[in-house]
Amino acid sequence: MTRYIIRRLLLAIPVLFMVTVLVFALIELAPGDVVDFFANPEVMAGMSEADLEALRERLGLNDPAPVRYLHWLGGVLQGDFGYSLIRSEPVGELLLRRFGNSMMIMGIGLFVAVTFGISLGIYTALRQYSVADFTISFLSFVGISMPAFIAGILALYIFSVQLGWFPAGGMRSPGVHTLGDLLHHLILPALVLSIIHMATFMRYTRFSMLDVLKQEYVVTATAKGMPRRIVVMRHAFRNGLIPVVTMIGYSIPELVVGAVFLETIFSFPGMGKLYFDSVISRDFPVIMAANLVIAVFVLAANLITDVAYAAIDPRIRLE
Amino acid sequence: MSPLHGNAGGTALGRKLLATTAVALTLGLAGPALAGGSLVTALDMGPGGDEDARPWSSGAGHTTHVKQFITPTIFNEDLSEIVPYAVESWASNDDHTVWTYTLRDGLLWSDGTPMTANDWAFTAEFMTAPDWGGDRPGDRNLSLSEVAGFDAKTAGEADSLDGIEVIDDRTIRFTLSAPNPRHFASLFRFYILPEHAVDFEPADFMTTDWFRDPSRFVGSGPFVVAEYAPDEYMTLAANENYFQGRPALDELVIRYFGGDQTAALLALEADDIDFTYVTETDVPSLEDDYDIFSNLSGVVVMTRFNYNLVDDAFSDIRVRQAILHAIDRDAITENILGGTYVSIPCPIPYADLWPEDVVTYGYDPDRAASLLQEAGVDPGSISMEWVGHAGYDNTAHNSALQAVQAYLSQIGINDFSYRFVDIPTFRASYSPDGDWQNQYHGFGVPRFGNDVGRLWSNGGALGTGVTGYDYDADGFAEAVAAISAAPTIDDYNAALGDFCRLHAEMLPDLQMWVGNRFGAADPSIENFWWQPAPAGGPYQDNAHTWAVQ
Amino acid sequence: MAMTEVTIDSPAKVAWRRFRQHRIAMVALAVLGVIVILCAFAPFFSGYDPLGLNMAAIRQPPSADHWLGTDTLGRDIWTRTLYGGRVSLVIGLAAAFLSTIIGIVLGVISGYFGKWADMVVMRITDVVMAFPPIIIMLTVAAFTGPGLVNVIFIIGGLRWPPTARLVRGQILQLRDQDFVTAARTLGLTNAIIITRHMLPHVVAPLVANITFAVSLAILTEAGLSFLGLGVPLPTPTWGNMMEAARDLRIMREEPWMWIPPAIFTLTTVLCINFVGDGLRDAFDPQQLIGEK
Amino acid sequence: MAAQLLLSVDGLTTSFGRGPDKVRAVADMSFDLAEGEVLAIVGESGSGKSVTMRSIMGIIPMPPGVIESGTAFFDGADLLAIDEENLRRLRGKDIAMVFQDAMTSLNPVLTVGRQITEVLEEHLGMTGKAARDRAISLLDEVGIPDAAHRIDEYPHQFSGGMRQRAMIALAIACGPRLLIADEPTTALDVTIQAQIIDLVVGLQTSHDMGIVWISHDLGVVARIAQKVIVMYAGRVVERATVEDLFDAPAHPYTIGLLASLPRLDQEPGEHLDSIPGQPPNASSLPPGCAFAPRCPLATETCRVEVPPVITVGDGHHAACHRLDEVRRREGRLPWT
Repeated sequence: MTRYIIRRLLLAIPVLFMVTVLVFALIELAPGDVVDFFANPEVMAGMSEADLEALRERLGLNDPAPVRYLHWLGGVLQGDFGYSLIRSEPVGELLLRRFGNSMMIMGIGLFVAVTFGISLGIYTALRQYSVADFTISFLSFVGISMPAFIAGILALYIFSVQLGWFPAGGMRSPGVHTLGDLLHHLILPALVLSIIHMATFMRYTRFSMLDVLKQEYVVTATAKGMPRRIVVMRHAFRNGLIPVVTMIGYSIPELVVGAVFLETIFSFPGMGKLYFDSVISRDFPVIMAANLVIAVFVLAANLITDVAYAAIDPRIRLE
Repeated sequence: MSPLHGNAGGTALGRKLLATTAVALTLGLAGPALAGGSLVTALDMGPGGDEDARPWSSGAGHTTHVKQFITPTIFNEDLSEIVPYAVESWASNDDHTVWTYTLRDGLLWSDGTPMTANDWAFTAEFMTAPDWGGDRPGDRNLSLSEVAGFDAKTAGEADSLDGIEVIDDRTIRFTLSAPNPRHFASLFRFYILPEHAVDFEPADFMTTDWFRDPSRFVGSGPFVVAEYAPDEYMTLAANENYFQGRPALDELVIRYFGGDQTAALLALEADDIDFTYVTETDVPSLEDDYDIFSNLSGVVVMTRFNYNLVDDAFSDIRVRQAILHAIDRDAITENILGGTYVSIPCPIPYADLWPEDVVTYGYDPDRAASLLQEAGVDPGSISMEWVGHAGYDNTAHNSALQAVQAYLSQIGINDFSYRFVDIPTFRASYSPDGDWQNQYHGFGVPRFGNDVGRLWSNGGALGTGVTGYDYDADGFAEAVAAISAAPTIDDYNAALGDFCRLHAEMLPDLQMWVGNRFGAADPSIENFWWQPAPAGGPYQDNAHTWAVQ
Repeated sequence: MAMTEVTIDSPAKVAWRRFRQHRIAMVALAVLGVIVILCAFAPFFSGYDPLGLNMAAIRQPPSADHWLGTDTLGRDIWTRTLYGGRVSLVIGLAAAFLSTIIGIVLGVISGYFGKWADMVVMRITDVVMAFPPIIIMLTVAAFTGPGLVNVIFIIGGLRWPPTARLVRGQILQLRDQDFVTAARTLGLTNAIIITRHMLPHVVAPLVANITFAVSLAILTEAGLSFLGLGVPLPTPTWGNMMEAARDLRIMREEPWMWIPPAIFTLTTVLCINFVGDGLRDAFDPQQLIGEK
Repeated sequence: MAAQLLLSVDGLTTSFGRGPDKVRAVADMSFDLAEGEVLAIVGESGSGKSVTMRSIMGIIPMPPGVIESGTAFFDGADLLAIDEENLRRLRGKDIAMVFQDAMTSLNPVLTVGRQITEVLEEHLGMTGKAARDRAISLLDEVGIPDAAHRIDEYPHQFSGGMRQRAMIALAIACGPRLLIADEPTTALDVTIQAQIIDLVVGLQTSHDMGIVWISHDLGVVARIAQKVIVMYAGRVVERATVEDLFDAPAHPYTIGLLASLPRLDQEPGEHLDSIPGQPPNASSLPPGCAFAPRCPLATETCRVEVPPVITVGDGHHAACHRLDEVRRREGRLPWT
């Protein structure tokens, strides 16, 4: 097992390297560069092509691509991620803050989605084709049938504007630094987020539970006189974990990828919005660094999932 | 303040709407202005805003900058003229090449230090340092490029600006490299920085956090930075030493919404904030609960299709005239753009400047068809592919474009597609070698200011110097030159009129409509004032008089 | 002493017979059929032109001549929802199908063959997963431009990692079980072992996956228009019609513009899910053996 | 010397599904089992033998399964009537079950030890080390070598025989008074089969358990059971002591089963009779005697009337209209 993990960690290095090369290539291929972003027609007053060229020169954008990449890589290896060209802020600090925010909201959202999703999945599996099964499936699907942006607007309109239960977006009330205020801001977006993700976990759990509940060893567990809860959880659910674990593993990177549409409508400064803004402004230091962190999370999540497979099912061997 | 002077003409509804806002304002609730309290706003929301900016760099966000720093001159309340602000008076020699400015008496920085002409000179030298780190030199060029020695200083050949000379604590003299009858009109974005408090180098201009760190920040505007939460909000505290008196508010909070207007509007309706920029389609449903602000004089957003004239399909003027005749612009502005837009005959968005005899192209599909026949062009062969940037990807503009599409297909032009893309892609869609697509975009043109040249340049609005026009008709360059050299305001307006007439005849690009931009404020705020100034102003909004009940 | 005549039904026949007993799945199939017919033969169900401008009927609520009202250009919402369905269903099903096929193939390769194959395929999956879709879509959009086929390939080409990992997880679990070893001892080729013996076990999570892939594809298409990649207007799709709700005025005062496409999307996804439920039960290998 | 009655089942009827596709798996099944006695239930697959005992244990999936009628008294309580919680407390403690294929009946993701200790914890309240030691001794008792290590291994690491032994250890963990063995040796080869049978017989005497042994292998039944019940299409066709059944089978179906058994005292290549036709499809049972279509002596009454249970001797009953004819032919029937 540990030999396998070490090999996977060693393999991660070339993969991360390749990710950074690919991201750099993608940014290069995308039309226009960060200086073009500055030349936004709205605020063009007083800038000439010569100014733009001077800026391009100063940012080193005229150097050939490999040189720029190696320059960036050199910096990263010494822990210097450089400055965001748009937000005039060190990339390290910027990412730390935005990742933190995303982890908070996505963490709560996904946690609620996983716990409710799985328990509802089991509940509906035990009552297949009952009225409860139908209604819960119907409600869970409402979540994934609407663009996240619209779901966000509706939630804000109903719960903030009409009912006034929650603040309308943002992360904190200006000047207030209490946990209570922060949570008060987090509840609504995290809830919308969890509703959107809950359907996923619910369906996968339900499907795999339906599969497992038919197995002989579940009958044996009942024949052994074990309480229903243990029969369902220890015997049935544990055997149905593989697809569920796969989906949880797949959603771990979302902790850092964030949810751009939700963050936009809830004006929540998370990673999704930052990544989106950086891509459309070609702010390559931020894009490169963000992608590196996302890649690390993806590799970690996939490794955890694979190890979890072996832990869950002894028959799976990690070679 | 003459409410309707110089306002865009056009449809009755457009005029009616603008009139009502004026009336709502003059009434102004009479209640006593209570001192203290906090006002939470989304001041820098909307196309003119920039939520993360610092003065002298982003070319936008001036509504916030002017809260922190004062400028020598500034737009008046309805942006119809540029008036003195930090300066008391100015004088120029007869050929307008030497200008002498006198600061008001008793100006103080927020830390009590007196503001002198030395601060002004220091700022000029600081901003023209060869290694100045600012990312967008727009404001700097606007404020200083006319000063003698600017090119030498910025190129590093000289270590100081020849054209700047401090006479005494309150007087400074500018020597220009070329005559400018309205040099004072180039200083409305010259944010003077405190020489004694600026502890960072010009090269670190973009990376310093001086502008956001309450312990190091020293300003001269009505407010000073009290707290900055990146991506969330900036809290400004009252500046005791503001020369127009301590503001009524204790605190002015500017909340950031990542540029999303819907998020800001929801916050307004949930009473979390008291003011925000709103899109034109939302105005009708907000009118009765909120005070609606919109531009009274220099109307703001002019939208147009830029032709790629290199593409010979459009080189024949009759084709361009046919296209304009084919589109019922009044019906679109009246019904689809919600009546807050008016169609325009030329790129001058001020109706009072349109000459009586300007050529206009009313909706006349038959005329359009016959023009195409005359030009021997088969409408089916015309391919129009428009690119716009995401700033215009909203219901109003999307609907308007689809309406244009429908009208054009009625005269046989079916190959019409458009898409909104991000700004770098939008800019990259224009390439000097001429194979660029046509562009649909709008931009604000201040009534005054030296970049009038932008009025007729296109090519992705690259500003002066680069024009997409390979249009060799004479008369354009002279018309623009006449505008910038016009000594008096009447000559200035007349020159604009001539340009408008010439443009309407030549039709180098397709002028569509001009609309207003709107802000909605909670009625409980007193003396509040906001204008969708072109590219954010700055203008006199008397923030020190704002008060909450 | 008559011999009772016993015929052995083919699995498909048995499956269809058992599927028919599945009331919810049959209803779902019927509703799905109705939606597909309505959209495919839209011209029969509505006389209006989905793209035509009608200045006289702008922003009208549902009325006798416009059952679901009109949009900001006076176009009939009922008509646009049907025509929009054509595009959205094609994108949804095609993209889902594409991503599922890629996912199954790669999942099987890495799960069944293991060792090097697994390592290579999984690292490719890692790399693809490490890219938020936006950066890939943006660059591809610049080269390919908008259009239905590009959208399908982009959405389909980016959504296969979850399927691949899911299939791999299941295959890993089945690979060492006795019935697979037994099949190998019978000299069956890998292809047969995989398709006939292992894949039926994967049907259950796959069906769930397809359901999501379809709804995700329909909704992602809308998001793409923000990048200038989605199906260009004025062609309606459920996605871009729902996006109209970004405008607060439409969202709260003119809901008839965005609710119909939302209901159609929801119904379609629900039906696909319940048909999937029915299919899963009908083809469930356990069920067949269980009939002692 | 009537031994204490352990289990008494009367008129048990279990069916699956509803309406047109309703399947009656067990019809009017009655039998008794005394303490320390081994009763075998024999029949082809689909005859309802397994459903009978699973109905009594209450582990058939309901729906679609339905226990239409009948009683099953154990220790004075009717297992079919008491509420689920009380029945659950009996399961695994007083009544235990061993299944046919331990590979699918043991939980693949739990160690064998855990699957035993959980029963001890649930029913006997044993915890930690005590439960573990008890589990190790159980594994020893059923003949699994090196039990101390094997306890932490998983079912797929056990051989077929070992898994079956683990299953049995699991069943006897709480010292049940009734053991239901549902074809425990069918999946094993003959040599292992014999070891398992000896093991069960040994445990039965040492733990004084009553055993219901379900099988379709008459050879096994002969070795282990005192009383036998033959089932066909959900009904009891013959009930007798093992001696009477082998010496004087009364029902044509029993005779047919015995006739198809290879015997040591036969010449190689000698023709074996076999029962023609297929077991009936439970969803479309013919009226009258279900065996009629395959019975060489079937008459019109057999095809119309359900045969009553007739007493043939002491504790020997059979449900057939043609018992006299069978006796007249001294058990030799024209099978071809």
